[in-house]
Amino acid sequence: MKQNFKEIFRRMKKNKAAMIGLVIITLIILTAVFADFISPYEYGIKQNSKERLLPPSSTHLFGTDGNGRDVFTRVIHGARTSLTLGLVTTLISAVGGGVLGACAGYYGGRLDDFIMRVLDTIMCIPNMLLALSIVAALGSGIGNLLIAITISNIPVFARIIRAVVLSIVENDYIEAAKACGTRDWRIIHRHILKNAMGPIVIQATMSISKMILLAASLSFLGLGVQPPAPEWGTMLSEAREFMRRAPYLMIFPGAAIVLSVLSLNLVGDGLRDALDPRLKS
Amino acid sequence: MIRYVLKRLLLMIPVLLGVAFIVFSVMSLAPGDPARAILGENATQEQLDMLNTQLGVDQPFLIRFGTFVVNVVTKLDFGLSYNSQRPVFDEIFTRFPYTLRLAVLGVIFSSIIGISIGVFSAIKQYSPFDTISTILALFFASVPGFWFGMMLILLFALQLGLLPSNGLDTVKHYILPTLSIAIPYSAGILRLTRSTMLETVRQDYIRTAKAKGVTEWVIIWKHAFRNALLPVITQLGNVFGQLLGGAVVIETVFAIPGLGSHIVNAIRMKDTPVVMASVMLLAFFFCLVILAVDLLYAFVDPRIKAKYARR
Amino acid sequence: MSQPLLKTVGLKKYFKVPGGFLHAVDGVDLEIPRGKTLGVVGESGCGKSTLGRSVLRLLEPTEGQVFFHGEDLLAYDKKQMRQMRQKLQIIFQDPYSSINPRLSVAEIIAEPMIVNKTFGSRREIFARVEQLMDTVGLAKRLATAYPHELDGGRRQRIGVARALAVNPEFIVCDEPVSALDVSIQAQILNLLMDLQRDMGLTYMFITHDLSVVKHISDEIMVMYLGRCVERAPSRELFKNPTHPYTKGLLSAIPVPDLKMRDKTIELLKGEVASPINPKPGCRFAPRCEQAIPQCFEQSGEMIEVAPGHFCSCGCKRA
Amino acid sequence: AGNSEAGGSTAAPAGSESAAPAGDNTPAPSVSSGRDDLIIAINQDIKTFDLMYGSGMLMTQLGINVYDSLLQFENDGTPNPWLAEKWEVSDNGLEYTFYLREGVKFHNGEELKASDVVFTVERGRESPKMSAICANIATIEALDDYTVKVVCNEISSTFLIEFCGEKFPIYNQKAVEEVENYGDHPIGTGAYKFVSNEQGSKIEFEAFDEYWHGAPAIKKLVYRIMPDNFTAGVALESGDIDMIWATNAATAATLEQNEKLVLLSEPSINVLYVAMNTQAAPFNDVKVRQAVNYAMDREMIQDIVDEGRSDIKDYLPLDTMPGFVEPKTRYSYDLDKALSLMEAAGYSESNPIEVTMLTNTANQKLAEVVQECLSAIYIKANLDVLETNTFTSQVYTSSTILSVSNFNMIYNDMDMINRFYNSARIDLHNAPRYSNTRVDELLELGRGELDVEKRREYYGELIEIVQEDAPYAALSNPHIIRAYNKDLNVAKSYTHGIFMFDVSWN
Amino acid sequence: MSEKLLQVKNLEIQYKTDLETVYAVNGISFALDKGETLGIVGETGAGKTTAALSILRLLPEKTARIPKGEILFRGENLLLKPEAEMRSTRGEQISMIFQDPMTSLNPILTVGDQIFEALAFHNDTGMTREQMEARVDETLELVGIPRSRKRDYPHQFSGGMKQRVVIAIALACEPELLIADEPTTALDVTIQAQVLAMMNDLKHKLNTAMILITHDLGIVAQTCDHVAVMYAGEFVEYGSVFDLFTADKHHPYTDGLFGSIPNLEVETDRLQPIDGLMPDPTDLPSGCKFSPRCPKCMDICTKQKPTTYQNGTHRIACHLYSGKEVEEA
Ligand SMILES: Nc1ncnc2c1ncn2[C@@H]1O[C@H](COP(=O)(O)OP(=O)(O)OP(=O)(O)O)[C@@H](O)[C@H]1O
Ligand SMILES: Nc1ncnc2c1ncn2[C@@H]1O[C@H](COP(=O)(O)OP(=O)(O)OP(=O)(O)O)[C@@H](O)[C@H]1O
Ligand SMILES: [Mg+2]
Ligand SMILES: [Mg+2]
Repeated sequence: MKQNFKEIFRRMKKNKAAMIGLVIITLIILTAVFADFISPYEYGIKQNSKERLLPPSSTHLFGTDGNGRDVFTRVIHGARTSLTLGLVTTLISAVGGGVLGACAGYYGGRLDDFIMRVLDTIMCIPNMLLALSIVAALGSGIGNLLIAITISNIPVFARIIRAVVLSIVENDYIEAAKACGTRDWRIIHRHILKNAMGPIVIQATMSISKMILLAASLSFLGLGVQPPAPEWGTMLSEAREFMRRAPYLMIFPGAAIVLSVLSLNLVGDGLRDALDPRLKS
Repeated sequence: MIRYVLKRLLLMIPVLLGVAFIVFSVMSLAPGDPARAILGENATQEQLDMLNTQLGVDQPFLIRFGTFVVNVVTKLDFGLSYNSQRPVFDEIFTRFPYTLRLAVLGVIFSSIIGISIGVFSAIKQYSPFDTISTILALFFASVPGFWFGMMLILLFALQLGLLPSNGLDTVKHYILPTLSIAIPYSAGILRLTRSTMLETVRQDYIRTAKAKGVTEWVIIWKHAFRNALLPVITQLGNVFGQLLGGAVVIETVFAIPGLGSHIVNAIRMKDTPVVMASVMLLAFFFCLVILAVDLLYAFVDPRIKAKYARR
Repeated sequence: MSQPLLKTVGLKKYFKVPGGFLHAVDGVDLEIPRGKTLGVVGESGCGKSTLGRSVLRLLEPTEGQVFFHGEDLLAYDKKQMRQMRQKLQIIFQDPYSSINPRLSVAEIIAEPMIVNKTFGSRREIFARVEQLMDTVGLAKRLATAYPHELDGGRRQRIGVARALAVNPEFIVCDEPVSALDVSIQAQILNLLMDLQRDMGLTYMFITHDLSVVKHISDEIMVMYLGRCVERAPSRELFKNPTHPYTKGLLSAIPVPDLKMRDKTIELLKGEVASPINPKPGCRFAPRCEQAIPQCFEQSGEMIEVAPGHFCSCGCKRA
Repeated sequence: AGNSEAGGSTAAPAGSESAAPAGDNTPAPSVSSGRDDLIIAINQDIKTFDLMYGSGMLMTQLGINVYDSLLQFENDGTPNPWLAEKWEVSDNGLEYTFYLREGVKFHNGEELKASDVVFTVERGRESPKMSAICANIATIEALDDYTVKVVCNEISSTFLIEFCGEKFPIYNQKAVEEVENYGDHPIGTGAYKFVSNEQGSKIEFEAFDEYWHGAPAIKKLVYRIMPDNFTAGVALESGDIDMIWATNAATAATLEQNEKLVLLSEPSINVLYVAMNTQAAPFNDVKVRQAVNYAMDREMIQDIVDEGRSDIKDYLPLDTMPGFVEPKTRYSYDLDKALSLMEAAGYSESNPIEVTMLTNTANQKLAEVVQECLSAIYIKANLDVLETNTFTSQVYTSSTILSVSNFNMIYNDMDMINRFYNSARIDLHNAPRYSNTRVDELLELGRGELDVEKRREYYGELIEIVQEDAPYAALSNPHIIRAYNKDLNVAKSYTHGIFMFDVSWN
Repeated sequence: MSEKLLQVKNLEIQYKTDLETVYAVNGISFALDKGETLGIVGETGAGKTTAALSILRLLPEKTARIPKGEILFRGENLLLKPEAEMRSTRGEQISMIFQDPMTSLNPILTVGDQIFEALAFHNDTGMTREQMEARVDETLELVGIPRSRKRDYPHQFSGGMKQRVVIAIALACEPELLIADEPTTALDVTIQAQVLAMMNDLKHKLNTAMILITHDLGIVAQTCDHVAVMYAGEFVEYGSVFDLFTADKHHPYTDGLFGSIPNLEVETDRLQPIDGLMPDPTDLPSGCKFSPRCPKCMDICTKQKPTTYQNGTHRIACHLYSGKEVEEA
């Protein structure tokens, strides 16, 4: 396994775009981790009615928001919530969707029908509504937001993974594994999911941005992360009010999202290629 | 083929029932009662009780669900909106056309933009065009819809005064909302088109076509693109489904009386009949869209058609 | 006569397909003595692979029995079968799709041992992997390589090593050399024969390449549309083909010999009949030039035309 | 309580004398700008035009175009004659006699009769919204076509406001009985006839030429539904619409820059507050509650939450409420005092308070500021932002310790605060679960008293107690902000809306 | 002697990727006349397909380079032709049957369409639609598929039939040169026999020149006039079929190939495969490229490029035979 990581990284190093992405996202993550040391102001609560809506300057790198808070500080701290949100929901829904999709694809038949109909059902309920209902049912808060977003995302993964699995089970190595008496779960995770990694990774990186944005649209509806914890999506929605007076309020969290998404996608593309030992160069 | 369609239509029943059950239970489990939402902050307890009894929300869950299903199945009656006391379907059907039109336009434009650019950047893989379009796509995939809508409004409605900023009265009114929907979605379609095209142009039959001396254009659109279409159609189906119920933000920003924002309001007001009916309607359409997508597969790919025919 | 290692009686495998039942294997009886090779030849789609898989219970047979060491495999429950699997292995045609591309060579070969918990420690497993790689002729340095870095021949060796990992007694070789070019094909065939000699393995060797099958088999079974049409010791079959299909098959082999150059080959005419709900009668009858009306009504029984040489052709019988 | 009160019968004859109704200056119908239509943005749909089944400010606004009530109240609570030309209150304060204006026409051509008023009350008894008001009405009868007599169960100082104000529009019996789907085809005596309602999109009215008050200058009235303030702002600036019925401070700040627009910023009936659960730790300690009151930086709240467009408040009732007495106990931002109170209560840096603070989506920003203010006095308030509906169902339960929200003072009378302090309202409106027998008593007394001085006495005592006990920390009274085209003449605006016949083009 | 139909001179082809350069074809030369068949045999990865694709200029644009060599078709150098002209050459004058019939047909177009397309793009004579349809029917029947099946899709055909469709496409415009890249590898013997017989027939009928790439010496013996044995991008041996099957001198690699096939006539206990594996095409050995595997390897072989021995049409590139030496063309 150690070998594998090294190997994957070695392959990824050759992909310039992926490396740039990796550097950027690492920087963003480091910023998030060390936010307390980096940020010039105490985060979150510190508000100041005298310093509202100041444009970017040397004291306030990204300006201040409607509550007189330093936007730079909030963007840095927002990375925590937003990235966690994007990554955790993606991870859980990828795993959940992965397992469901893999089972549906691998066993086929009735189980397949059942799983897919259930997922259809969830998919039939529009994303936003599902999230809204769950948040309405369980109350808002980041935990429930996570659940909501995750559930709405599971069918998407499941569908894609099922399709991939269907093509993988055609391979003889699955049969070879069966011939050795390998148990089903081992076949699924070691032989099937491992080979479905490419599409999963790509879907996952795309999904991270979708999740952050879904959280943002939920904050647009007032269902986002609990304040004052800054979160990029919510910051964007809050900045909406000041769109015309203080456009920079939107630019910085927006740029943070775009940058993370861009770099994550670059990394995702690179990772997909690197994970696939078959791809040359 | 017809048998297949019938079977699929039949399979919609459990799905719709499932949707109904889930939404109904969520609506019942959610805290807050509709009477409070309707009567507002200042209501007294008597008023609340009175209204709740009138609305029938004090009955046990299963009975309410049962009644709901029976009414829907036997009379296609979704009841009255708690909130407005109007028949739910009247309310929905005044709004649904807007949503449907926007969704259709959104899908059309996002596919036109996404597919054409996607195909082109696949052909010119690694060219500056490809790089730029990929970056732009990722950019548009990561800006929230409302931002885009608001920028368009500021630019075209306020600064230039070219286009109206709200409502859907004339053709002109459709331009900005359609763009705000289409562009972010086209980003996803673009990426998908690009990757499937890259996959397809590597296939042997493309080489066969080239060896026949077929022109580039025909190879791209007739041979490669049609084969790359399947995943793109799936994606378009998903987009369509999402747009049917999900363009809430765009509806709000452009003051469009669509279904999305109506449902959101209904959820907030705990207006179960409205939520039920709208989601069921959406689910119904979504199922139809999925079915249409599957039938479109058959139209595009004769192998799939053969599979359906045999079922 | 000693007990055969593997024996099937009336083995059938039908697939339920939209048009009805596809008779992929339709009543095959065979016996393979220990340490011998049975070659199975036949047109593409005639059910060779299905037969191989049914024998190993990778597909559940519809009907019939499979005796291994005289015991009916089909009567085993899941757990017993899982244990039994160590004795029965398979090597696939396609060295590309039969090897998990995400695992390294060592991992692939170790996999059956890990699954069956044959060896306790990692070290033991690794030692065994090295030994196996040596046996099949893979250099040790390839242990950490990934399949895509290897050519078809080496990949096929991995397939062989994987099959050997659990010390099987019987191996189904499902066209193990069809995808390889002649020189590599020769290397693999030599390897298989060496292993048989050294370890007393028993093979069921599926192929449609007749020169290969002749070289490796002790006995050959010719299949047509799910049925065995002719079975004979390999030299006898080539010397004295009896069934019209076998004849057609043999004459179709291009021989690297200029003498045959201007000789016109007798081509089999017509397409293979559908295996879905086949009509009664000899399956080959629609393409058979010597077919008589009886052939369309009644399917032939296997008759011993020479010692150990069985043929099902109705006209011979008449 | 034998005397008839000042705003009652004494004012009534004055009203009845003048043929021209109460509005100080009736705008002369003008034709100068050539336009006689008006497009107004409102932020949500109207669920039903049957006012007995709807709620909200917006409903009232649309309602007063279509319907009239018996009386018309000034912002300070002064009643003016409206459909009732005059009214009398019996000496025991339980019987009211209303004399209706003659010749008032409903939109369907019917004339307003006393029977319509009776019908309205009878119908109101059935409706969830009016039933509470009607519950106090023992009998109502039409003495003749233009005289109605109402007998109350008990004396209520708010009876006039509740029963005669814009919240109690007069329906036409025939219309309700004959029109199918009445909720979508309202018929009243108001200045505008309902034309159509395109749900979610627009609502159209046309001037009622036979309006008893004179035909309005604006002939065609359109309400466009624009849920988003930004959109409405852009639409107003680009001339798509002529007026925004109510916008928010942030949008107002942008619109302010535009010289072609007028911003009308007026005190609303909305009060922002913090409510502390007086029955549970730590807010069962009065010192802590007072400390919270002192810790509120109300100026910051004014700046951040309302961009300065609000009035700072440290007590709940509105100054305009009849019976209002300015409290002596006041709270201004004084961190030292707050800290010493906290320390006296046993809290310190090392022994802080940690609580969950509920709020609803509309007040999130406010809550964030409050949160910060609290953090200065060792209170760590974890915000829980809920959907408005969910919030309402949770905030009055005993498990809620701290909440931030707003009230609409829908009745302009001191009795309005009854619901905030009365122990009988615990679990319903009394979020702090405040219970004080003297306060309960005083609330009853004030409500049952029609004499103004007496009421001021009761409420004066009451307000000192509740200020001292501090179950709430009142924060501010945000303004209602209307924005409209400069060419538009808005003669008068009420806290409950604008009468559109007061509006005309220059 | 009149001008040859196809002349390939000293062709070299490389695949350049970021990391490495694959030397796929390293200077091959041959000529072909009308009606002649050239067989190319050799191990996997020897560069057979690459060489064939280069004639049609179908090599992947991004990676493939042709640093040296000429491909003269009727005297014209195809490598210098503009793409548009090349397009009209493809299919009309030179066409190709690809390695795998299963994937060479577009799954979503009817077979009729796919044949029709080839005609439509080379419609110099101004055939009407009907005429072209008629020609499609004719071509289909030529390869033994009833015309009624032209509206069918590829998945409705068996492997052998698909291969025949591929051949029909290649033959639709009656090309002067047909390149068949392992046309039967994916088929079983009975169908292989049918396909080969048919191609032979057609060749005689239309007098088409053909390049036949295969692993199977049996097929070579049955169908080819000339044979080239390819190893690591070079022709190690070239000659008529008779040279190859009857001459006594052979390149050691050719010997190895023959030794590898199980012989139906002769009983052998063990096959005699060539030891070792193909050299890494990114890093070819110096001197003779076969030297590391050659059982008769001499000192000189590892150092010096082999000389060419020529006997009539028979050429062998090996140090073993330094009799009649000629310079490479
Ligand atoms: N899972 C399945 N479901 C339905 N039909 C099947 C299945 N597997 C095989 N068949 C059918 O059974 C028949 C025999 O297939 P099988 O793979 O055994 O043939 P084969 O002789 O191995 O052919 P080949 O030489 O091409 O490998 C074929 O007609 C095939 O289409
Ligand atoms: N597109 C490509 N990019 C890089 N290298 C390639 C490419 N195509 C082929 N090669 C390499 O070029 C060499 C020659 O390949 P080619 O396909 O011509 O061999 P071949 O003789 O046709 O083999 P086979 O018998 O397997 O078809 C091989 O080493 C192969 O790996
Ligand atoms: Mg097979
Ligand atoms: Mg090749």
